[in-house]
Amino acid sequence: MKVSKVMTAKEAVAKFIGDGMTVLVGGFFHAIAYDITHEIMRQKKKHLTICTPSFNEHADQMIGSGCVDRIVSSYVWMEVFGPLYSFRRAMEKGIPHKIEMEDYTNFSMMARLVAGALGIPYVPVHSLKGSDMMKYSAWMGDNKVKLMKDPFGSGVEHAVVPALNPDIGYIHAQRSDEEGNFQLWGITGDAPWSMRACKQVIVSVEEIVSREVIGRDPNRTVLPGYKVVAVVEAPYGSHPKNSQGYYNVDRDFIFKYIQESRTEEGWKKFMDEWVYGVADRTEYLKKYIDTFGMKKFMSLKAKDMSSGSVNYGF
Amino acid sequence: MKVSKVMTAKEAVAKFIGDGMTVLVGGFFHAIAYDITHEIMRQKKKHLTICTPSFNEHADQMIGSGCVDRIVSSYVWMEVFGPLYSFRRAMEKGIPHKIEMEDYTNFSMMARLVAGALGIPYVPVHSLKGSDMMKYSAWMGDNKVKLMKDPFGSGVEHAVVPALNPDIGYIHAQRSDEEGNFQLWGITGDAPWSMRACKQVIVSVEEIVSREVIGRDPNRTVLPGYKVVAVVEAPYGSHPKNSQGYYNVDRDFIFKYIQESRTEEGWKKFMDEWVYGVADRTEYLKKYIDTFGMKKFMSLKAKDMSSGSVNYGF
Amino acid sequence: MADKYTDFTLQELMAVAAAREIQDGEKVIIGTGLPLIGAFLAQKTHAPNIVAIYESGAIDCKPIFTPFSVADPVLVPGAAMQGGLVEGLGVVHAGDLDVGFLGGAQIDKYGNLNAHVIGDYRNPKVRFAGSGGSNDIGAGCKRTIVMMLHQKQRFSEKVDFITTPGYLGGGKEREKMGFPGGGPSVVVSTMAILRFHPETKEMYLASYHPGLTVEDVKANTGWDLKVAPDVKETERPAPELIRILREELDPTGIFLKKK
Amino acid sequence: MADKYTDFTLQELMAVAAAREIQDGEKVIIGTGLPLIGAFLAQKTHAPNIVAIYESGAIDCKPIFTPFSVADPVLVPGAAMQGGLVEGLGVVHAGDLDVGFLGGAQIDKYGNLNAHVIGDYRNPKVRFAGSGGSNDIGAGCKRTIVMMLHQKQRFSEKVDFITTPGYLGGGKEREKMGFPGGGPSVVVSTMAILRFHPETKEMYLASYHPGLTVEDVKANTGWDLKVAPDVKETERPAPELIRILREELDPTGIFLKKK
Repeated sequence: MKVSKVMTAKEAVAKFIGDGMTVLVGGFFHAIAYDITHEIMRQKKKHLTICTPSFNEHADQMIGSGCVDRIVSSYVWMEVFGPLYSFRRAMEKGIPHKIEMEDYTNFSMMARLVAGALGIPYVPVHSLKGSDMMKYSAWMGDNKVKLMKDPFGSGVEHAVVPALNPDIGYIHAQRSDEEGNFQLWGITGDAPWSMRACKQVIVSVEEIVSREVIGRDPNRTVLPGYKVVAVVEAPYGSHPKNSQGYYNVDRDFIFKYIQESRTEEGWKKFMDEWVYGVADRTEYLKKYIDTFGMKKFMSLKAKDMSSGSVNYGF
Repeated sequence: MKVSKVMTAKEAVAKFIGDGMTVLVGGFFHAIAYDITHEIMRQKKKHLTICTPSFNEHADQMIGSGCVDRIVSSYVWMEVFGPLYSFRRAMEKGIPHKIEMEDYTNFSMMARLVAGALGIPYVPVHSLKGSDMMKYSAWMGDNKVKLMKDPFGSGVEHAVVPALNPDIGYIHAQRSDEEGNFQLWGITGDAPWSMRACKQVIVSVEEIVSREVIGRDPNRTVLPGYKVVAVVEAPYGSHPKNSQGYYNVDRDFIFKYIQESRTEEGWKKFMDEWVYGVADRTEYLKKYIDTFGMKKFMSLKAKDMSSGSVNYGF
Repeated sequence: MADKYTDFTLQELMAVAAAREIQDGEKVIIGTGLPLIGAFLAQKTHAPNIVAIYESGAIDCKPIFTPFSVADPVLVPGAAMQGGLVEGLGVVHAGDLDVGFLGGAQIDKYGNLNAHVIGDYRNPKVRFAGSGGSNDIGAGCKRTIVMMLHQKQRFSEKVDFITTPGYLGGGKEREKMGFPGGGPSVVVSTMAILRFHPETKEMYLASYHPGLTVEDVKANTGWDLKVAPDVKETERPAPELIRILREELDPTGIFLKKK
Repeated sequence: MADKYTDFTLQELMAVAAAREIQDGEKVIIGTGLPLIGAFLAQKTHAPNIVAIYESGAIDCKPIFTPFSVADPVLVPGAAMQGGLVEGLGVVHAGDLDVGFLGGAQIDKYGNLNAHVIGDYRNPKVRFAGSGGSNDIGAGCKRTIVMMLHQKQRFSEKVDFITTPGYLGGGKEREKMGFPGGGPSVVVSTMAILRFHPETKEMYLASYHPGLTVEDVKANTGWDLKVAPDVKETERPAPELIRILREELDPTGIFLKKK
């Protein structure tokens, strides 16, 4: 009965992501909707505030492309793979333009999102206090964090952070039905709270399945469909990140990006090849196979490690 | 390598539930560990403070038995089945002794438990405000709830409730390994937050399974085993409530309890038969089958409605 | 055929009246009993795209028979999402939902509800269940539908305990509290349909059920009940709706048994 | 056989030193790289019952090879529980965990860590990743183990930015803040093992790594580093530990490659 929300990444980004929006970019080192991210870059969206607890090289690409004015996060880096050079160029040298970052911690970002999801206006945390993140604010000023005495008489002062309710969020999950009831397994990362906190959600998935498949295992659903405005089918949509049960991390590709993005020119060349030079995810995958070979592509494919089934009967 | 925590309900209750403790009784109209509840009654534990968002007839039995001095909850009733008479006798007439109830709402109880689970000291909510629950406190006094102005300048005052960290909690789940890594599916109710908020947890399960079964589908785990102090294997341990995938609600039995407990004498007779007159859950089930017949017993068994399997490979 | 369904019970009339209050596409949190039957009826007729949510965390359910409780296991298989109380009431608290159902032991003229006690809170004459999710639903849903047994002591000038605030003392009192939700929009009682004045927020009689008069309703209300200038008889249920209620939603007559 | 493992790299020495800091049965939150190798080594030797937790929400994992990131998909199959950041860091914030690992670009003598900037925060000379879970781990874990590159500009009298408080200004300053966690207990650097004075909370040199002297360490520290009266050479790794590191934990030499 419900209307299908299935559309292409191009349509979803054109329709729902506007210049100046606060956008929750879902995924924690995984489950990143690269199809949506690259489309945002191709459509040259401007003045975005991007937020998530921790960002990796996908944020670096968005920053380099000039889409981003502001970041709300605790981390922009790629762990043992090393620093992100577009982020550093923007923060240190204003290339392509100066950006601002509102620095939180991973947990305090999650506290803001849990609060946002549940309609709780603010949350006291043990984090932040005593750090210079309490002193400096990029643009939120006094509304970034308050120091407040525990009203229940413990004598302790806590850092209190406000709920976060982004205009829109997007993430890559394993599967969804056409109404946007989507399911994610493995590491959930910032989800489900990040998505629940958003006013609207675009979900990109490995597979669109029937409502019946979703209903067979409803505990895996992250978000009821009513908040989802677009469902995009994008196999390997998270590449070079992983999607549990579908494909592994492509470490070589991430390393290649980090190496090439050391210089502005290298970054541009990489982007021209892998983002601006392809029309969509299908062309991207085709180019990947042409460049690295089918054998490499197939080596990313997940092996079978079945969860087994449980009974939902009564 | 880890030590097995498997024991009987008798052992678990004797070892871990002490007089005067604050006990989180897990389960929301389902997943109730009746095996543990009845054992608490048989061992004549005293001065307990029992808490959970919503209580049903299991609480009524505990109250009638004299184990309970205090209740922290939002609800003690059995929906369309009707009122709980031991609860009413205790609250209205002090039979078997006067009890006190600290009244919250379902959501504010959950807010207290989410906070307790995450080490968040207190939470502001939209609930409670304007109600007489703000005016009256049974024993927490000023520490039940505070009215506090939003420090982020919305101008709104919110009711602020403190984190709840019960001494011990117990619940009935579908399966656990010997270390206490347990899994619950279907309606999660107060879980996982209620269990995570407890200092220690006793879990009663339909089946003890290997660590490997748990590891095959780790998204279903409610709580890591390190907080679990006892694992009790109790098939049909939730009867007359249900356990999704194992058996349905026994509505006749619940209705029978409510009918018979209208009088103190009726209540006592029912308890003598079904709690004090049986040594443990095995005897209880045997008595059930002797009384109502194998056909009735088998009619409760869940039909097969398989979740299907997902792939966790990489 | 149609003749068979021209009669109706009071419960059926109320279920149909509740169903009429729900619009297509709305997100509705429903309890057990009549509200559930009303919501299901709406879904089967004019509002096929409502999203039915239970506080137990079952969202957009397709139960194969009418559930007995908000945590009935029949709700789970086929649900779009199954979580717990945090999922079921979190969306209420966040202000996402359009409609919630409420009930209680007493209601006053500003729609404040009592589900706690008759008499003194500390030494109650009768103790009831308490709030459950009622107070949360009252605070969070855009509007609420109240279903009540209509008796003088239940429709009371002053409730013995406010479990779920309606419009508090009336006028702008609720608005000042800053709840995400807007308050009760209608009371479907066993005698009448009652609504709230847009400014004063005082409850008034909108329609009396077939077989009753304005005076009957006033005589069973504990204050001087205002009456709408266009007061009329409550619309009778169409036979087709009665057929759905009896044959599809409550074939064993558990929920609608009372005349 | 044994001869083969009598040599060791600096990275291997540090991994072994980190492993020694973990006791059996402890709940440990571990990051990638050396901390992870150290924790795995502890688990394979003297501490088989540690519970390994990653901020990505993977709890008590049994990965079939060493993960590359805290969200490596190898962590998931076989884990006792898999959630998200709220599960991984919630237990840290609640004060449930014994040990956490930290690192950073700068550390001062009271163990305060900088992972944000070199230079002015608003116009940084070098911008780093930011806190991630570091500040949360520093606030919540009973104690933390810091792993650092030992250079004069990194061991600094004053850090350019406090990302994760250690003992702040020393003495009782941290205690007064009321954190659930107790602060750093040790720094495993590329030159030495350093600990904190129980009263003043000032960092002191406990042992220098083989091939170095007290003076070498002092010369590479940005303040007048205090030295333990019983200062000695850092204990050399037993050949068996080196064997486990090379053959079982890092067979391809990705994490321990540097001499």
